[in-house]
Amino acid sequence: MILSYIILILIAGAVLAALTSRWQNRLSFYISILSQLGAFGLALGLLFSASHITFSQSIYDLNISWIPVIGANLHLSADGLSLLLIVFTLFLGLIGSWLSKNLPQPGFFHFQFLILLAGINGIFMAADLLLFFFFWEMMLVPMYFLMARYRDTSQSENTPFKFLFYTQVSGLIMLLGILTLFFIHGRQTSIYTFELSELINTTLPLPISLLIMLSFVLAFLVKLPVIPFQGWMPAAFSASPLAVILTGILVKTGAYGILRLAIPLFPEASVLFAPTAMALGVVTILYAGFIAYSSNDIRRIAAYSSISHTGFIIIGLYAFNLMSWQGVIYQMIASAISVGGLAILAESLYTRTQTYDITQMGGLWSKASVFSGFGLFISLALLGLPALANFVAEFLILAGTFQQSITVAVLASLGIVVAAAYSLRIVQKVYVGEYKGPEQISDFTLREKLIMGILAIVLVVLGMYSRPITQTTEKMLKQTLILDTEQPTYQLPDNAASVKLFSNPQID
Amino acid sequence: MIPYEIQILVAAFLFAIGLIGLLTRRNLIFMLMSVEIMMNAGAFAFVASGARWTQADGQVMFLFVLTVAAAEVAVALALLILMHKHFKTVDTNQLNSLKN
Amino acid sequence: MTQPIWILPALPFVGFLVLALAGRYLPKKGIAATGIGAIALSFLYALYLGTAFLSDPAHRMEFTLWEWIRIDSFVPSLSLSIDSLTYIFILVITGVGGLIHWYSAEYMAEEEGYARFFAYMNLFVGFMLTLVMASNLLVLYLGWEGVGLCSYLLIGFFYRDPANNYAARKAFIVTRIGDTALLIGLLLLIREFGTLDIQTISNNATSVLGANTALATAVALLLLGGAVGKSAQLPLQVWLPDAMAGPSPVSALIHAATMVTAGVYLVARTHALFILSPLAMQTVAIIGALTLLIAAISALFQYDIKRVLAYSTISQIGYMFLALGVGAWSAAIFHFVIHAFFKALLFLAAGAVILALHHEQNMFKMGGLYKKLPTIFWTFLIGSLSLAALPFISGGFFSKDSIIWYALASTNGNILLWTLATVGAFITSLYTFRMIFITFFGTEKTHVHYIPGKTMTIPLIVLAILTTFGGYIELPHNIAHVQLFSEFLSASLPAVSIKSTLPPEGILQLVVAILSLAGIGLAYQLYYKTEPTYKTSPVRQFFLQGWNFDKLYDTLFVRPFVWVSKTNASDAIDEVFDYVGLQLKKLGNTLAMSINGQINWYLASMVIGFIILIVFMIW
Amino acid sequence: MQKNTYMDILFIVSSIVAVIASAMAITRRNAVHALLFLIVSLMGVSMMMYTIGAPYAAILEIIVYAGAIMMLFVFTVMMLNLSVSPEDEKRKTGFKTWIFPLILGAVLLSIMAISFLRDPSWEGLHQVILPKHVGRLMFSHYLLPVELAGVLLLAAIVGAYYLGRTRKRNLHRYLQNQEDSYDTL
Repeated sequence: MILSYIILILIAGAVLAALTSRWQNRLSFYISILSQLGAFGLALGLLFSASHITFSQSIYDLNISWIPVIGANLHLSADGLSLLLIVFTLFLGLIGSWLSKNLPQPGFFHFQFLILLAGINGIFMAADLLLFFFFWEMMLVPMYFLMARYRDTSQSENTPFKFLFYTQVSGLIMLLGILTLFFIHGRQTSIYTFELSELINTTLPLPISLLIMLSFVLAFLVKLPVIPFQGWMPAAFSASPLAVILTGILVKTGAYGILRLAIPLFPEASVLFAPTAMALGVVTILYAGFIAYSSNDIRRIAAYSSISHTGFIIIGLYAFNLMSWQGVIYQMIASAISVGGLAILAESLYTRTQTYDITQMGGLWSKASVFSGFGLFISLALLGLPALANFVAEFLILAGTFQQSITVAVLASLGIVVAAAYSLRIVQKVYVGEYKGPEQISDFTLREKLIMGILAIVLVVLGMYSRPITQTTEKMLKQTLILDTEQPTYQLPDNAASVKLFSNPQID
Repeated sequence: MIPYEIQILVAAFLFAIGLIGLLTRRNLIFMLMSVEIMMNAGAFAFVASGARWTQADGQVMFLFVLTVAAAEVAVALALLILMHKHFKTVDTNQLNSLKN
Repeated sequence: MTQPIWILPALPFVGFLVLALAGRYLPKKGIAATGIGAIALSFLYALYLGTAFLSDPAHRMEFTLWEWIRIDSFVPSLSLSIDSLTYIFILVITGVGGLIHWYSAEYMAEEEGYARFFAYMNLFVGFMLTLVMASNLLVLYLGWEGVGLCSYLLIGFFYRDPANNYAARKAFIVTRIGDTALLIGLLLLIREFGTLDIQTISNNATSVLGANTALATAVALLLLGGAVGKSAQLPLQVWLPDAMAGPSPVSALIHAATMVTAGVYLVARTHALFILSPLAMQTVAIIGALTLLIAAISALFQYDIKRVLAYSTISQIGYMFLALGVGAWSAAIFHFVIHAFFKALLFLAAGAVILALHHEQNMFKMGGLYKKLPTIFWTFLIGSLSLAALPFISGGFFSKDSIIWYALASTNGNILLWTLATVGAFITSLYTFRMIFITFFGTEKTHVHYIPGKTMTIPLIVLAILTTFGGYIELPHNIAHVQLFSEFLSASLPAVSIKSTLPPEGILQLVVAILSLAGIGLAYQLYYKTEPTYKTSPVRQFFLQGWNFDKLYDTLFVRPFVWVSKTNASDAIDEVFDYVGLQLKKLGNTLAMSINGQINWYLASMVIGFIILIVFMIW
Repeated sequence: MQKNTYMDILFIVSSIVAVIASAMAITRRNAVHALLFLIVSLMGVSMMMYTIGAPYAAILEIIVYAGAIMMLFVFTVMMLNLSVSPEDEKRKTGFKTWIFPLILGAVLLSIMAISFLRDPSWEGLHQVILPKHVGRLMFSHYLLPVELAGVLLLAAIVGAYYLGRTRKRNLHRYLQNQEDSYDTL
C-alpha cells in the first residue's frame, strides 16, 4: 500500500502544481519540490529495509483488480533494486526541478515533470505486465511535451517527435510481445493474467520465446539506447536543456526492463541473444566514443558519452554474473550523474557564452575557476577515473564480462581509452588555452555550486564506498541469476572452479 | 419492347454525362445541374426496374428521389445565393477555403 | 597496536583539499606552508615509522580502512600496508618530494596559480603514496590512475598555451593505453585468483598460475604493459619528452622521483608473478636494454636542456627495467633511489638555470654560466657525475655498475644485455657532459637576470649530498662488503641468482669506468674545445624527434582514429534513420497536396474510389 | 405488337434526345441556355418513362422536375445575373479540362455497362403500372418513408428560408452600408 503513496503523492503534487500556478508561480515550484521530497523520504525509508524483501512477495505490496476481464491487476511491488532506482530517480528529479526553477510556465512544467516521475517510478514498481506497459507509455507523453515546450528553438522542431517516434514504435512492438505472452500463457494454463510472477512460469518453445524476448528487448534497447537505435538521444539532448537530466532518468528504465523482464521471463532466449547483445555493446561503446570525440556540440558529446556508457550496461547485463550486474546498476547511476553533470555544465556555459560549440570556447579557467574545476571533475568522472563512481561501474562490468568473454572485455576496455580522448578534448577546448569567450563572464552561482557539489559528492562517495548499492540489490540479482544458472553457458571456466566467487549463489 | 438492359444503359449514359459535367464545370450552377442529371438518371433506373418486374415500388422510389432532389435544390440554391453574396462568385476555383 | 598508516597519504590529500577549496583565500606564504607542511609531516611520520624497520626489516604494517567493493567473496578493501620495499619508496617520495615542494615555493612565486600548483603537487604525492602503499592491486590502480591524472594536470599547468595541454593529453592517453593493459591484467588476476590482494596473489602464484605457463606469461606481460606506459619504456615512451611542458619542479617530481618509477615499483611488487614466466622476464630485460640505448642516443641530439634530461630519465629507467628483467630486484630499486636523488637534482638545477635565463631552455643559447651561477653549476655537476656514473665519487656509479654487472652475471643475464648496457653507459656520459659543456662553459650568450635564492639552492645542496654519499650504503662485493640496502630489502624482494662461472667483476667494472671517462673525454673534445653550434640534418632530426616514434604512432594510430572519428562525425546510422524519416515526410507532403480545396478534385477522387468499389463488387 | 414497336421507336428517339440534350446542357456557357437544354433532357426522360409503362412517374417528372425545380434554377440564375458564367468567360474550356473527366466518365460507364450486360436474359413482363398501384403502395407499405420525405421537404423549406433571409444586423453605419451593398448584388 505504501508504495502506491509514492506515486499518488507525485500525481497529487502534479495536479496541485498545475492548479496553483494560475495565481502563484512560485507556489507550484514549492509544491512540486515538496511532493518530490515527500516521495523521496518515503522511498528512502523503505530502502533501508529493501535488501530483505523480494519483488513478488513484497511486504509493501499493493494488489487490486484493475481490468478483471483480462486479468490485469494494479499490482505494485518493490525490492532492493526497485527502491534503489526509485530513490535515485527522485534524487535526480529533485536536482532537475531545482535547476528548472526559473523556467517559464512552471505550472505546466511541474505537472508534466511530476507525471513523468510518477510514470518512471511506476515502471520500477509494476508487477503486472500491462501495468508496466501503462507506466511505460505514461512517462513518454510528458517527456514529449516537456521536450517540445522547452525546446531549443535553434534546433529542428522534429527532435521531440523523433524521440516520441523511436520510443512509441518500439513500445508498440513490446505490447505485441506482451500480448503474445499473455495469450500463450492463457492457453497453457487457462488463467489469463498479466501477473509477472505467473508469466515467468510459462513454458515456451525456444523460437517463440526468442521472438517475444526480442520484442521486449527492442523496446529496452531503444530506450537505453544501443547502436543502431541511438538516433533519438543526440536529438533529445540538443532539443531541450531539460532533456538531459530527464534522459538520465529515462534510460535507466531500459536496463531495468532487461533485468526485470527480459532475462527472467526468457532465460534461455536471453542466453542465445547474449553474444549478439555483447557485440552490440562493444560496437556501441566504440562507435559512440568515436563520435563523441569528433563532436563539437557539447550536448552532443554528452549524448554520445551517455550512449557509450550504455554499451557497458548492455555488455554487463548479458554477462550474467553478479559482478557485472552490480556493475550495471552502478553504471546506471554513475552514468546518469556524470552525463547529467556534463549537461548541466553545458547549460551553464550556454547561459554565459551563448554557444554550445566547444571550438568557440577556451581558457575558461582564467575567468571562472570554480566552473572549470567542476568541469574538469565531470570530465574525469566520464573517463572513469578510479575513486569516482564510473570507475567502479566499469570495473565491475569488465571484471564480470571477463569471466564470460575475454574478447568482449578487452574490446570494451578500449572504450576507456576512447573515453579519455573525448573527455580530455572537452577540457582542452573549453577550460584551458587562451580565453576566447565574452568580456564579462560570471563564475558559478551558489545554486550551481550546490547542485554540482552534491553531484560531485555522490560520485565520490559511491566511487569509494559501494555498499549502499551492492547490498540493496544483491538479493534480487542473485535471485534472477538462479533462474539462469541452469543454462549451460553460465558454466565457469574449469580453472576457476576453485574460486568460490563464481559458484552458484545461494539464497538464504 | 425495349430490353431492360438498354433502358438501364441509357440511365448509365445520362449518369456518366452528369458526372462528366460535375467534374468539368467550375460554376456551381452547372455543377448543380449536373447533379440533377445524375439524380434523374438514377431515378429513371428505379422506374425502369419497377417496370421490368411490374412492381409499383420503382415509382415510389422515384418519388423519393424527386423529394430528395427538390429538397437538395432548394437548400443548394439558397446556399448558392448566400455564397454569391459573400464571395461575389460561384466559381469553385476561388471557393477553395476547404484547403487547410 | 596498528599504526594509523593511512595518515601518510591522507596528509597530502588534506593539503590538496585545503588548497583547492580555500587556496584563493590564503596568502602565498600560507599556501606554500600548507603544501610543504603536508609533505613534510608525512615525511616525518614516515621517519617515525622507520624505527620499526631499523630493528626488523621484515616488519610489515597493515591498515584496512573500509571495504571498497563487496561482491560475494571478491572484497577489495581500501587497505594499505608497508613493508621494506614500500618504505623505501615512501621515504623517497616524501623526502625528495618535500624538497621539490620547498624549491617550488620560490620557483613558482612569480607564476599565476600558486595555490593550484601546490594543490596538484600535494594530490600527486598523495596518489603516489596510495600507489606504493596499496596492499591490493585495485587500490594500486587507484593510485596509478590518480598519478596519471596529476601528471596530466601538472604538465598542462601553464594552461594558456594549447601546446602544453596537448602534451598533457598525450601523456594521459598514452599512459592510459598502458593502464588499460594493466586493467585487463587485473581482470585476469580476478578470474584466476578471485582476489586482488597482493600478498594472497604472491603466495598462491605458483599453485594457481603454474610456472612457465602461457597464463603466467599473459599476466606478467599485461602488468608489464601498464608498467611500460607509466615508466615511459618502449613502446610507450613517447609521452615523456613532451611532458617537459610542465614547470621544472613538476618535471623533477613526476619524471624523476615518483610517477615514472611507478612501473618499476609495480614490477618489483608483483615480482612473484614475473618470476613465473622467464619469457616475461626476458621481455622486461630486452625492453629495458633497448629503451636505455634508444633514449640515450636521442638525448645526444637534443638542444632543449629539459629534453636531454627527459631522455636521460627514459634511459635510466631502462636500466632499472634491465635490472628487473635479469632478476636483480634490489639493484633496480637501489638505482631508483639514487636516480631519484640525482635526477631531481638535475631537474631542479636545470630549472634554476632556466629561471635565471628567463625561461630559456635552449642549451645553445646558454653558455658560460659556471661563473654566474656557481652553486647551480656545482650541484648540477655533481648530479651529472652521478648520471654519467663516474667511479667512486658518485652514487650513480655504484647503482649503475651493479645493474651492468647483473646484466651479465645473473642467470637471466647474457653478454648482449651487458653490451647494450655498457654502450649505454658510454653514451650517457657523453651526452651528460655535452650538456654540461654547452650549458656552463663557452661564451655567455644570454644574460643572467635572476640569481636563485636560498629557498631554491638549499634543496639542491641537500640533494647533491644525498647523491654523492647515497651510493655508499651498497657497495660492489669485490670492493667492500657493504650491502645495507639489499639486506634491508631482502624481506620484500628475493636475492638475485648468479651464474656459476663468471669473468672477474673487477675487469668489467674497469671497462665501464673507462668507458664513462672516455665519454667525458670525447665530450670535452667535441664541445669544450670548439664552440658548439647546433646543426641540423635529416639524421640529427631523426634522433631529435626520438627516432620518429611520434610520427610512426601518428600515422599508425592517431590519424586513423581521428579520420574514422571525423568521417563518422555526423553518425551514419542516425542519418540513415533520418533519411527514412525524411522520405516518409516527403510522402506525407505529397499526399497532403491532395487536400487542395478544389471540390472537383474531391469529386474525382470519390469517383475513382467508387469505380474501384464497383470493380471489386462485380468481380 | 404494333403499339409496342411504336413505343420502342418512341423510347429510342426520346433517349437519344435526352442524352444529346444532357450533353448540350453541361457544355453550354450560358446558364439559361443550359437550363433550357436540361428541361429538354428531363422531358426526354419523362417520355422514356412513359414508353416503358410508368405514366405516373412521367407526369411527375414533367410537373415537379421540369416545372418546379427547373423554375427554381431559372429564377436563381436570373436573380444573380449569372446567365453568362464568369468562370467560363475567363477560362478556356479546352481539351485539358475535359479529358480527365471524360475518361473517368467513360470508365464508369463501361464498367456499369459490363455489369449490366453480363447477364443477357433480362426479358420480362411489361405492363403499365397505374398511379393507383403506386398510390396504394405508397400509403400502405411505404407510409413511414413518405412521411419522412415530407419532413425532409419541410426541413428543406425551413433551411432554404433560413439561409436566404435578409439579415438585419446592428452594425456601424459604415459597415451596414457595406452589408447592404452585398445584399443588393
